Amino acid sequence: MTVTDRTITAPEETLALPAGPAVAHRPLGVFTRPQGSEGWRSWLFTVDHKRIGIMYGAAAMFFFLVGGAEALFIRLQLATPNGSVIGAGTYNGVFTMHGVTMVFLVIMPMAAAFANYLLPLQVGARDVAFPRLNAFSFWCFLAGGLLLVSSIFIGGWFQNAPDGGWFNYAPNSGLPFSPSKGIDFYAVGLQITGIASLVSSINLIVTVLNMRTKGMSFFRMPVLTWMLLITQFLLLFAIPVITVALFLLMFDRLWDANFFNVAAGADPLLWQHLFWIFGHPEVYILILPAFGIVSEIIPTFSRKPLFGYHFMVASGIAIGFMGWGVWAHHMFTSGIGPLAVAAFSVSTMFIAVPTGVKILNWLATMYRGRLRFTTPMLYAVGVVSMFTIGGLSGVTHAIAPSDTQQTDTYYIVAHFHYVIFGGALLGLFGGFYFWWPKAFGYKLSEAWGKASFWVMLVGFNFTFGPMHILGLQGMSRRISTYRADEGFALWNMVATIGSFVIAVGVAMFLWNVYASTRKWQRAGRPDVGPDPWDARGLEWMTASPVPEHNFDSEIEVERLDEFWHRKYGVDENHRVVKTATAEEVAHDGSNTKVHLPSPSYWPIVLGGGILLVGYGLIYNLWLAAAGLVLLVGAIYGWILEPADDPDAAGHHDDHHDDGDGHGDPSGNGGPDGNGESASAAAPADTEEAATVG
Amino acid sequence: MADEATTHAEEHHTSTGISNEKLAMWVFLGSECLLFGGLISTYMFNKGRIGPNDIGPDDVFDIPFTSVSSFVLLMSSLTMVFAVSAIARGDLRGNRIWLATTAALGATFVAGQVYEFTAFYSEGLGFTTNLFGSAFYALTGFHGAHVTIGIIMLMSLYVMSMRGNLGPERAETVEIIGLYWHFVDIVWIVIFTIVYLFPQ
Amino acid sequence: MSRRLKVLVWLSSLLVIAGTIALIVVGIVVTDDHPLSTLSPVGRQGRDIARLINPIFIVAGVVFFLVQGAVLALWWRYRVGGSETGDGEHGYYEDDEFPDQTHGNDRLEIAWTIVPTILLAVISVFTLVALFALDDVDASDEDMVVTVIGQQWWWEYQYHLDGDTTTAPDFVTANELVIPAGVDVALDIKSRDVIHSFWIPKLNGKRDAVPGRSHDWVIQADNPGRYRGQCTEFCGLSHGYMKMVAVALTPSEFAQWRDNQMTPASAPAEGTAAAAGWEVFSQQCASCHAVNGLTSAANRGGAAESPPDDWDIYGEFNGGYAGPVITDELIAGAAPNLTHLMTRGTFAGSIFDLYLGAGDHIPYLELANRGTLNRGDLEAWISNAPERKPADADGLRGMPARTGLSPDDIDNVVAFLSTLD
Amino acid sequence: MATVTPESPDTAHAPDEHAHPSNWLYVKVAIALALLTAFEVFTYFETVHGWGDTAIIIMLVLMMLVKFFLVVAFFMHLKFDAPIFWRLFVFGLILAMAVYMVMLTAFRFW
Ligand code: HEA
Ligand code: HEA
Ligand code: HEC
Ligand code: CUA
Ligand SMILES: [Cu+2]
Repeated sequence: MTVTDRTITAPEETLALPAGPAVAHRPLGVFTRPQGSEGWRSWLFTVDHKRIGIMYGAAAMFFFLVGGAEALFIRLQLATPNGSVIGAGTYNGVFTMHGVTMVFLVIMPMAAAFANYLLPLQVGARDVAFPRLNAFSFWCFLAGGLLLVSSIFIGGWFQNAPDGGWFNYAPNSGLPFSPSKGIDFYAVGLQITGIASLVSSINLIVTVLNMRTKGMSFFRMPVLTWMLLITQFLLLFAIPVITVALFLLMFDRLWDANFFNVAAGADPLLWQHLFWIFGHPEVYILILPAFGIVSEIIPTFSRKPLFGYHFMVASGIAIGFMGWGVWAHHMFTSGIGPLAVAAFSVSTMFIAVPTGVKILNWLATMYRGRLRFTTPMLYAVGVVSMFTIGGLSGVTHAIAPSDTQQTDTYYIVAHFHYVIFGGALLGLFGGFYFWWPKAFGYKLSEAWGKASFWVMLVGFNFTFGPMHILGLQGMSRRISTYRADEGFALWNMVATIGSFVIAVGVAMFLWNVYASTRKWQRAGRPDVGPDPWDARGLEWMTASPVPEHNFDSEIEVERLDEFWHRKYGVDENHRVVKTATAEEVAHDGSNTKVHLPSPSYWPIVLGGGILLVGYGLIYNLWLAAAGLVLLVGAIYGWILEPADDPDAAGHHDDHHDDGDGHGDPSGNGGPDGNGESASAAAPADTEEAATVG
Repeated sequence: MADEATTHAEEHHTSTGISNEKLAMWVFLGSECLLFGGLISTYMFNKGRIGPNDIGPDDVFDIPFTSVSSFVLLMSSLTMVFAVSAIARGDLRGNRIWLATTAALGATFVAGQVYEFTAFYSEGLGFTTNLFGSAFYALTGFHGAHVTIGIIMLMSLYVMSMRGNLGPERAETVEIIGLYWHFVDIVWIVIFTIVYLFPQ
Repeated sequence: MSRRLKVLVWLSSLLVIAGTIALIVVGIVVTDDHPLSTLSPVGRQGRDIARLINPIFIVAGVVFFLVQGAVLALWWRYRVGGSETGDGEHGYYEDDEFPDQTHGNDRLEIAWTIVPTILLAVISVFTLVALFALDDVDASDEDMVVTVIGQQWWWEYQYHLDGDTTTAPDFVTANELVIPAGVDVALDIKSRDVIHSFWIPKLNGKRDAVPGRSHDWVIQADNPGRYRGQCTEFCGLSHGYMKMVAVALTPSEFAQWRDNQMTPASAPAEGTAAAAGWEVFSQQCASCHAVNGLTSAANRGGAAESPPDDWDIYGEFNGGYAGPVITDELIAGAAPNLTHLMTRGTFAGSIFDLYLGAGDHIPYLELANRGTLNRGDLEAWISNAPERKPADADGLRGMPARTGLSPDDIDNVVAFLSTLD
Repeated sequence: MATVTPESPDTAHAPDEHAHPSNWLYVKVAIALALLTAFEVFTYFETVHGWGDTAIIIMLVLMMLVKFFLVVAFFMHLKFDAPIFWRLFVFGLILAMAVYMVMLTAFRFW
């Protein structure tokens, strides 16, 4: 990552080859681009980063209910000793799907929702670097998610669901030990969501590096942008590692390879290493976006700038780096040898340092602030408080000798729910409340919001707090039941009740969405204005909901928190005074002449092709072949589709920004660079576009 | 980008002055390092985990043959840069010739690999035979798939050029595909050394 | 909100927080004598671990209270009351009151980077010391080594009294690991199929049983007693039902137990129910279960006299891979050696008690004589094991159902099993 | 914001020798690559086996790295191109090497 406080300027000797105007292809029948921005079709074919962001959010919410329902089944089964709500077989499927769903289909896409929606806005861009690829990322993610979740139903209730746990250790994941299709769904489904994450990370990295508005140097970017950027780098480098692992697993299961076949001499620890080399950066992929969100919310509601901006950025980068050197702390008891254990134990501990810097800087931001405990602020402060608990238990795991007692007990389960639920999820929920008015033009009800926060928080602590005790009392993870005389009954019952309290809290959130929307509609859709919270980032400098073209004109940034500084100045006594209202500063979205990328049929078709290939790999290679045909067809459609559709309303063109296809059926190869690849310099304008077709 | 509607005719620029596509390709190649790194380490880790009487690297490798096909792939990188510099000079015909040559060299390499695979198979080394077999075919096959995709992309460029859609203004497209091609080549440099030449 | 309501909300949330903390503390204190508790170690290794972690819990507790205290204090001190400014449409702060716009303080930043670093550096020194100390095994080559083999979903113990794990063991038992109290016992942990983890929380932390590898581990119990354990690595369907027990005996009792284990079983007297049971057993059960002296040695995982070809399931793996693995199948086909079934207190992955209400009341060596057999569970197990403990339908793992046996057959088999003491 | 915009199409037609290494340079690089490969293959045959495996491996790795960086620097233009590419790519490369070497070390592979 490049960290310089200046805009990178290409050196004089740069070899930038000319990237001239794209040749406007003549539309060939189906190859015209879809039109219109109304109705459900416009969502299917949209390439607008904001709509894609919203769809990511909605999909993640849906999967959250699925994963949450699974969690409730776990808790019901464990509520009492010798539980028999669901049997051992179903239980294994349920907790595996719970983990997989929550990690890959809830937290990651929810973070992607914010990344998609906010990154371009925060750097003042019109859209992401490759809008069509962005749409493809979403559909590809959805394909992988639906494939995974469908395993619950196919061939009977949880008969073919993955049942090896989310980290799916070999050789238990091998065909002899797990003969159902479950692990195939796991291997294929996660490869598909992996492609989605990888493509999207490339897209967003390029967006941040390349699409920043005038004056938006790296150290003028909001901390959320930074954290999302670091997250994308982590994804960029971590996804390939799990892809390798999944590949090997898939080869073993589908084509009889020997990678995890112990009888042939394989060492099953290979899987563990590969999984956790991915897996540990992954947990920071889960948390860093929430850290970014918290870093936006707390200053806003403290009425102060973020304390120690540079240190916040640096600590995020440090976490990103250090996250690569600690993976074997998940393997302290695997038998990797005392030296390796010692090294990883020590490296793990020191991750507490940059994380602590973050916690303390948030507290320092609040110090002497004027704290308004709005719903987003409640969530943000909830993160500070709850994440710390999970972080501290994390440090106790890092003490390797002690971890031999803790590992694979509920003490670990407590740890990671505190960091994931108490950190990532609370942060993301706070983000929902905070940016809801930006995305939809009205606020969610504060009363319901606060109530549901407290219900969730209390339920959360009652669910996961007791798990610390259970773990230290010796309750193992992933057991479908326990004996009555082991003494785990009390706290399990408390945890189960707590989980239902969380469910009530979640239901209150959903109700809030429904009720607030209704109320707003009934009231004749009043305008919240661009800046309902008196906030700081560029995203507030345009109308709410954000118009399709984001900003009416290019913003020139001169400092950190540009928008805030345009609203406030300092008088001779160094007191802050309001110099302008948000409405005066912000764009009103009236410029309808901004060129926008045209919608496209192909991203969703490509996603469908991948879905078919996925099912085909699991069930029938002919189906996979059909999927491949569809996939290749979609790629050619993508390449050949006209850059612009002159008939489309709103003078869409895509500025040839997203030409870069990815002619790679395996999903791992390189972009084919065909299509309207030559882009950035395309002097496309209406006149020229009008001559096309 | 948030250009004034009235000024959209001005040139589009990026913060770094680099085109999005080229940046994206380099970012992507950075990520590919971890992909191939994983496969190569898997190979290194597993190649020796076979029985004393099992078929192993020494039993199948035909170094002279593989050296030749490696050389072919290496030289395809040279022809690729020729293609790029031809189009940069505006020499469309030269560009086409070099693109075709590169694709042909690549295809020769892939053909060599197919031959090698069949030869190994007939000597008794299958994908499922032992860990060496699985790891070897997975790694080299994966690389071969990358080369194949590269060939398809080169041929697509060729067709585009024939149809007049690949003028000098799109030299960067050729360059970007060239980057991919060279990357696949350097991966083979590593594979050739580690897989074939390292003393077993 | 009115002022009183606000106070009420504050009070009740404080109450919730205080209540939770109190509950947790009480919970830990009240429930400390859990059979699997990690907080009340009774062995050297377990104690060393506890000695290391307890101060760290305290450090973590201090950080916890500092951070939570800071959050609450900042909240209380700097919040802007809801009544001062409304839920306004535009902008929350109607007032012009701005706090100082501090942007940061480098000294502070450095301080809170360095202080935790130092703290952690100290902790890591203690960690490393403890880590390498725990790795020291105080058992010489001459001493007994127990090869612990995990498989779906029970544990086998092969006793090598001379400490040489490359030769056939002196005797084999299952699920209950019997050790002499007061001395370090060296374990050599392996697996026949997938990864398991061996864990007797009161004695030591856990160590994974990884197929293809052999892991050294040591346990030690200060006093005689029965200590429960649980397989802690997810190992498929019945992972939750894969438990074990470590039984520590006084050295003399241990010698007695050991000598008994080494005596083969003798055929039951003609004409008794046990003899009829042996008939059934030899047809229905002996294909898997070995009873030394009675069944042939061909049983997998079975007899002591002459080990089957694949005895050493993965060759010798000390310190890494050393050559190919020759085994016909990795799926656990092995079954517990039943030669001295009646000397165990539990069976089937230690999920059932073999004797009713035996608890600790009956000395371990007296179980077979004085205990009341838990017929209900045993008979149910014999006639339909998968119903009592989930196993794979394919019958490759776990004990298959023997629903064809008549009640009489079962009575007889139990009578036969009762002779195995 | 952007200070450099890509050249416009008209300048693209002008041969920009100043930025492009000449084809002759490429040929020289290719010759170097070919020679290195030849020498690599040479080590495989008996003649140098007397040197011992470690020495051969070290030599091979060195030659491999030289080849690798020749291609990257010249054919992929990294030597002449914007430094950001260099950083992005090398970051991935080094990360990959570090992570997988640590993994193999943990396996006591070496
Ligand atoms: C959001 C995800 C997330 C995050 C952020 C973390 C953060 C951390 N995790 Fe956690 N972890 C998981 C998700 C996460 N983890 C998951 C999902 C698992 C289980 C996987 C599975 O097995 O299924 C796991 C498991 C796990 C293990 C393996 C346990 C085992 O299975 O045996 C370990 C061991 O070291 C560990 C350690 C840590 C540490 C040290 C941190 C640190 O980053 C925490 C740092 C934060 C703080 C310490 C608090 C704030 C700091 C201060 C206030 C400063 C002062 C503090 C000190 C001086 C101590 N985690
Ligand atoms: C990533 C985020 C994440 C989140 C948010 C959660 C949320 C929850 N998790 Fe966790 N969990 C994991 C990640 C997560 N989990 C992982 C990675 C594992 C390890 C898996 C493994 O071992 O392989 C795990 C494992 C795990 C276990 C251990 C299982 C075992 O080891 O045997 C338990 C046990 O209680 C549990 C409980 C819960 C509960 C009660 C919630 C609650 O917070 C959930 C709250 C949400 C709801 C209650 C949803 C609301 C639902 C409704 C309102 C009804 C909706 C109904 C429909 C419309 C369908 N989880
Ligand atoms: C196909 C193999 C097989 C057959 C046949 C078989 N068993 Fe088993 N038996 C097992 C396995 C495997 C276990 C361990 C199961 C577990 O604990 O999950 C077991 C466990 C037991 C146990 C508990 C042992 C202990 O120490 O925990 C008893 C008792 C037992 N079997 C008796 C019998 C009897 C009696 C028969 C015949 C009627 C029989 N078995 C037939 C495989 C078999
Ligand atoms: Cu064996 Cu879990
Ligand atoms: Cu981790």
